[in-house]
Amino acid sequence: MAELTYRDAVAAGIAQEMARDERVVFLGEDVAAAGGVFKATVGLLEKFGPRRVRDCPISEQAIIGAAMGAAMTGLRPIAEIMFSDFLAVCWDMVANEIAKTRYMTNGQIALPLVIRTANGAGSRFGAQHSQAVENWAMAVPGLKVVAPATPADVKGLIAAAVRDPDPVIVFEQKSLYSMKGEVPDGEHVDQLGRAKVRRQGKDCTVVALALMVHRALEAAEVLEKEHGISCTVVDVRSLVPLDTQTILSEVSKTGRLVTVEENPRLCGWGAEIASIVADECFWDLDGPIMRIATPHVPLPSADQLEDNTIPSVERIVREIRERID
Amino acid sequence: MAELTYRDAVAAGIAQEMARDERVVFLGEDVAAAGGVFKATVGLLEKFGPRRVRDCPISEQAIIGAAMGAAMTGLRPIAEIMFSDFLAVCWDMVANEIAKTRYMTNGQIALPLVIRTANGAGSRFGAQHSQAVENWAMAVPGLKVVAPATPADVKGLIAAAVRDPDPVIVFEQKSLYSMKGEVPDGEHVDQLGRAKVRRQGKDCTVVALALMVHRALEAAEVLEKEHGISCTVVDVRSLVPLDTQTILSEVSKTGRLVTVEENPRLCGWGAEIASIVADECFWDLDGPIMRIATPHVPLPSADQLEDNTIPSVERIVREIRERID
Amino acid sequence: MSTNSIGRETRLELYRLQLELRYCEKRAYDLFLQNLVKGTSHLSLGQEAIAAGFGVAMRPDDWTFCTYRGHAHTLARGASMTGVLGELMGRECGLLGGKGGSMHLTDVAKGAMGSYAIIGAHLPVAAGAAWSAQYRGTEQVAVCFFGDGTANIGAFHEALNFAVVWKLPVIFVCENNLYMEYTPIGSVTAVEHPAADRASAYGLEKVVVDGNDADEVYLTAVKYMNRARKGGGPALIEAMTYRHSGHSRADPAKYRPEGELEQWLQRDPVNRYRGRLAQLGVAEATLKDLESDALRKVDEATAAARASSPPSLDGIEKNVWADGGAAWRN
Amino acid sequence: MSTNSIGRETRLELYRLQLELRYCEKRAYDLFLQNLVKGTSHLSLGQEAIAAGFGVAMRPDDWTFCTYRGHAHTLARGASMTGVLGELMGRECGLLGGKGGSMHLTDVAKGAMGSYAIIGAHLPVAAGAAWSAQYRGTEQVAVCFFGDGTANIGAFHEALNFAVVWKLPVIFVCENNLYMEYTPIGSVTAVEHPAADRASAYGLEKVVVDGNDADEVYLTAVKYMNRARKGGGPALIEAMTYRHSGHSRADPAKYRPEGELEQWLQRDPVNRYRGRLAQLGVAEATLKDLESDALRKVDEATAAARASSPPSLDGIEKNVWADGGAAWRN
Ligand SMILES: Cc1ncc(C[n+]2csc(CCOP(=O)(O)OP(=O)(O)O)c2C)c(N)n1
Ligand SMILES: Cc1ncc(C[n+]2csc(CCOP(=O)(O)OP(=O)(O)O)c2C)c(N)n1
Ligand SMILES: [Mg+2]
Ligand SMILES: [Mg+2]
Repeated sequence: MAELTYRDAVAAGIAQEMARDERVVFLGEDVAAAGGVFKATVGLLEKFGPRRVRDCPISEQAIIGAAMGAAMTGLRPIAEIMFSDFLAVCWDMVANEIAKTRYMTNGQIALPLVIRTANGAGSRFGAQHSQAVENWAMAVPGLKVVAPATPADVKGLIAAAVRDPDPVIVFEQKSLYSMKGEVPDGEHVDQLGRAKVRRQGKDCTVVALALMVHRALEAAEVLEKEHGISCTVVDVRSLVPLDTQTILSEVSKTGRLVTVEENPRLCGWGAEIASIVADECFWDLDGPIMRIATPHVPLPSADQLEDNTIPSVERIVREIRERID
Repeated sequence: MAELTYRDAVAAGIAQEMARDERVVFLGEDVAAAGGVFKATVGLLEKFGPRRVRDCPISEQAIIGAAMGAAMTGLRPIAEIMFSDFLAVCWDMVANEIAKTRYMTNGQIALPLVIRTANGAGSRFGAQHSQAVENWAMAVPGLKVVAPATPADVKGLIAAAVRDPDPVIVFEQKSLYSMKGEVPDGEHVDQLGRAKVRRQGKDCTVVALALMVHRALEAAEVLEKEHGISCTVVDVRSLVPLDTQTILSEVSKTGRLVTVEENPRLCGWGAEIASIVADECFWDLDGPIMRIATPHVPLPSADQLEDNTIPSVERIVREIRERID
Repeated sequence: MSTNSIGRETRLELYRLQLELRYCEKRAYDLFLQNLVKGTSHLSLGQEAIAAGFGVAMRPDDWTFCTYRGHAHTLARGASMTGVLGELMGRECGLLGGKGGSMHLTDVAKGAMGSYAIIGAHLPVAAGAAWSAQYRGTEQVAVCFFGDGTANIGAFHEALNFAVVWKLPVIFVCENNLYMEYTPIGSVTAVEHPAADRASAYGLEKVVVDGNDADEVYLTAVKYMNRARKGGGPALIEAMTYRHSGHSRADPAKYRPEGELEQWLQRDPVNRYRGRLAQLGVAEATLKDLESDALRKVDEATAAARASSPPSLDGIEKNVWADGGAAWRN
Repeated sequence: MSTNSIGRETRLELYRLQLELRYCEKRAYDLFLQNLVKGTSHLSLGQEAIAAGFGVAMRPDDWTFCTYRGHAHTLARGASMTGVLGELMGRECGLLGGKGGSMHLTDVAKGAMGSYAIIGAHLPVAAGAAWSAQYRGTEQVAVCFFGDGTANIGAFHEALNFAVVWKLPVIFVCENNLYMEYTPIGSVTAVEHPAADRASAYGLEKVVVDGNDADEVYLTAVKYMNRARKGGGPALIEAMTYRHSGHSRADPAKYRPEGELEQWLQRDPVNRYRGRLAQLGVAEATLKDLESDALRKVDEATAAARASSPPSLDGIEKNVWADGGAAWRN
């Protein structure tokens, strides 16, 4: 096992797949010569050359459209959207074209492509560069959606996404790029649609994603040590397909569900999971379902404001302590 | 009270506000000379002239951007996006600019504008012209969102939206345009953020929106007559602000919640309401929360396929009968 | 443009194809009047010369990308007419099994890579297909058809710039029929030719052709497709034409100035082409045969499509994913 | 362009403004090095002549729309420097109370109608403001600044066409600094001048100016703004310039060819302008005074901003709505 940063694990995942399969190509803005604004694709141009690793104009619709056209004619493109907020400028391509084309053509057109994008807050970039929008993608039938929380996961899930025959959006967490972690040596390919139980507890099941997994784990330590509350922490990892089996079985064991979401409250992924649990696990629940999410506001930019807007370890501890016995 | 179609009520609502306030202007594609592809804006050009009622190029970003720029400098524009699916081509303008600007500027910029759009299925138009995307808008902090189910409501809520100092998206239901209903004479202005209890029952609270309100009401009749199940039907009307008081109090009375949603399942507005009820009303619930939604697929176009994809009266009856005792 | 260089066989093929497109579109309209076409539909009546000119010029492995006004373009690539009419009627035999409808006709096996119903989206997609051809060195060309109104949307601009910078083998073809839906294009566009007057903004040549002349379209197609195949990059062609019917089935097209339709009917591409063939010495009997063959083909397709059953409801939860299903959970 | 027509007062004002912008941007960079500016920031060092030229030419009730690279444009309209630096530092005194940060500077009272951080969006918004001026007959003009890279995004195209068709009083100003983020603009653009070479696609005149010459910018601004005020419609101006530092605070700008920066430093707008004033007979003492005044202003603003406290946490749930709050439910 080697220790890699999350950003290097991104590049490693892409490189692994490009080396394996000549059909894999990579395009985006400032991704080739400059290695990306988050430096997550450094070295790819050098390794694979300008035919396969391509810098684009500021034309997100063209970038995603080109990926779509290439995918339906035999390539396996990986397209970068620099900040996930910018998915909005090409949302028609993503939500109306890519997501629906296989279905509308009754399976004639296959779209094996990956969209990678930097998601989430923590950089004091303000409301237009800090959103967690994984729920936007989850809401659209025809898209697979993952949001890895660790270097190993980001490498393995990017690889799985590239090999998947359907369009997959990989939400990379901006504030995790510098995080270090063990990544398996050699070829590493993960699986879409699998949650991971990161911690086992008795009193409450906390379901989290990406950055919030780390906060939930920290909070669980505090809750255990300081308040005697023992939490299971499930890292959802994959929103579509969703590993409801793991989630339902973990909630059944503890009788309580808490979601920890970075997205603003309304229609977050936690709402969907809450509604599934409130239906299928209802008789196992010992108390209300709680959602801890960013309040339904655009994100402020100043450091103290931003830190107090997305769920913090302290807030998770406080809310669980106040409401779980 | 006069009987109007839903489409005429739209025009009446816009006309009422344009007559009242010179700052109200209206723009969109094929909306002026042609009166709109759904004929919902017939007569406005004749009444208010080409200075206030304007045809636009196929440039949704320009249309919504122009509405935004006009709103921040003193006008009160109403912009039409022909089909709600096309919100995706201007989603950046809607979700990143309009929704966030007041907040980011700490209140310096006000955006009193309305976006009207034809939403939903039933016309056999296929997956790119039939979506119910009210949940896309609900998920974005800074947007108010309504979806009227009747001619009276569409007139009154458009008027309320125009008078509101914040951006409001009005989701008009395509398949209701030809529906007739009583509309109050004279000036009619409704209120955002108020749900309506359309029917009172004892066994179960059905929460629905737009077209689904009518299906839920029909289903409730069948359930009562044929199966002895008595349902409350709440018409949500306004997703943001959300009238949680009415919803929570109605659910408390019956002990059961069923949502009926036209949007595809994942992250629909029903998920949000389910999560609120599963938290705040948990101890009043007598059984699982059920969501009846469009399966998580793009919409097929053939009539039989489309009819069997969005929730039908029969499906609502069947699912409630099978699960509510 | 001298059209002398076109051989007799090609000319007959251009006529045959225009006839099929014409008759099939008329049939689609009849079926709508009989309430057998349930959704919307957008006919290419009057615009057939463009689809035919390109259809004949393209290599079988070239790719067509078109819009909701895509019946003609899809047929021009050799898609099954039964499949097209069946799709319009929402039948099992439809090209898409009833899941796409009139606005989304696709026949990948024939190079008809989809009909796109949201304005502008398919221009970048066509560029992407061209990229893939370039990447693999196949000398395939992507041809992308769109309307005058489409030249005002952002995706047009992005696709054109992108295609030129990457020197992609893609031909963008604007069918300028003078109207967006019901609005005259001149009233919403800053220049006279919404596409051609913008070619220079991408370093491209200005090309305007008579879209009601299949020969002119054909020769233009051959010229720019050959160039693209050889690595010469994209082209933007504006073909002037007119739709004889309304924008979509629901539109009586009352917004047209009096006499405009009549004027254009005199330049009807099918009639004109018949006249030209006659002038060039093609026997009346040959023309009649082509006409009755085309009609028979449409009749047979209609009968087959009508005989097809409605699609099975199982289809609703099929083909969201490559595994054939629609599961979003385990 | 003959710049003789500019009077002495205006010239001194142009110099004063360029100095303030220069010193304030340098200070912003120093504060970043001291870790007092927490978020990102994009400096206009080297591009001051454009903001100053327009700033001086604009009427107080005209509107500026700019980008994340918007410090200079916001200051040029007279926004409080303390408010700007305070916002960069995330302080209570910031123009936006710390909620927007460097990329969203706005001062509506001064006509600075916002800094937009997603490429292209503000072009249509500026057109909309111009529409409102036209509608109300106020003769206000909207000026919209953006970069070379922005000319390749769809919204650029839509806004230009829209503004011309509606003949709106809006001036689109492309600050061509040769790079998008780290990528040379020429490598991703089909034409040499990303904006000006596209003017004809909207029926507009091609206008390229020396963006490092405040006089030339000023005269161009006056000319096209006057025309727009009188109902003559929009203009598209491409101002050639260069940013002295990296794209954003994190960027060492290593992608630049050797010698390029040095070459442009010789055309530094502030130095050049000083030279011109000296040549025109402005006394050295006058220039020195202007310089020390500007520096003092920056020092005072820095001190005031540093003294300001962090914003109150209450602000998080304020000003989503016009009622001051953030409630999405009752
Ligand atoms: C983004 C978007 N906006 C609006 C529409 C509605 N619409 C469908 S066809 C059409 C007119 C298109 O005009 P043109 O490009 O000239 O093509 P034509 O129909 O004349 O072939 C419009 C506005 C759409 N489908 N997509
Ligand atoms: C839609 C969108 N895509 C990408 C970005 C990221 N981005 C920020 S600045 C920039 C370069 C802009 O270049 P240019 O327009 O030349 O302006 P400059 O920064 O040189 O002033 C990019 C790509 C963005 N903010 N928005
Ligand atoms: Mg047209
Ligand atoms: Mg630049």
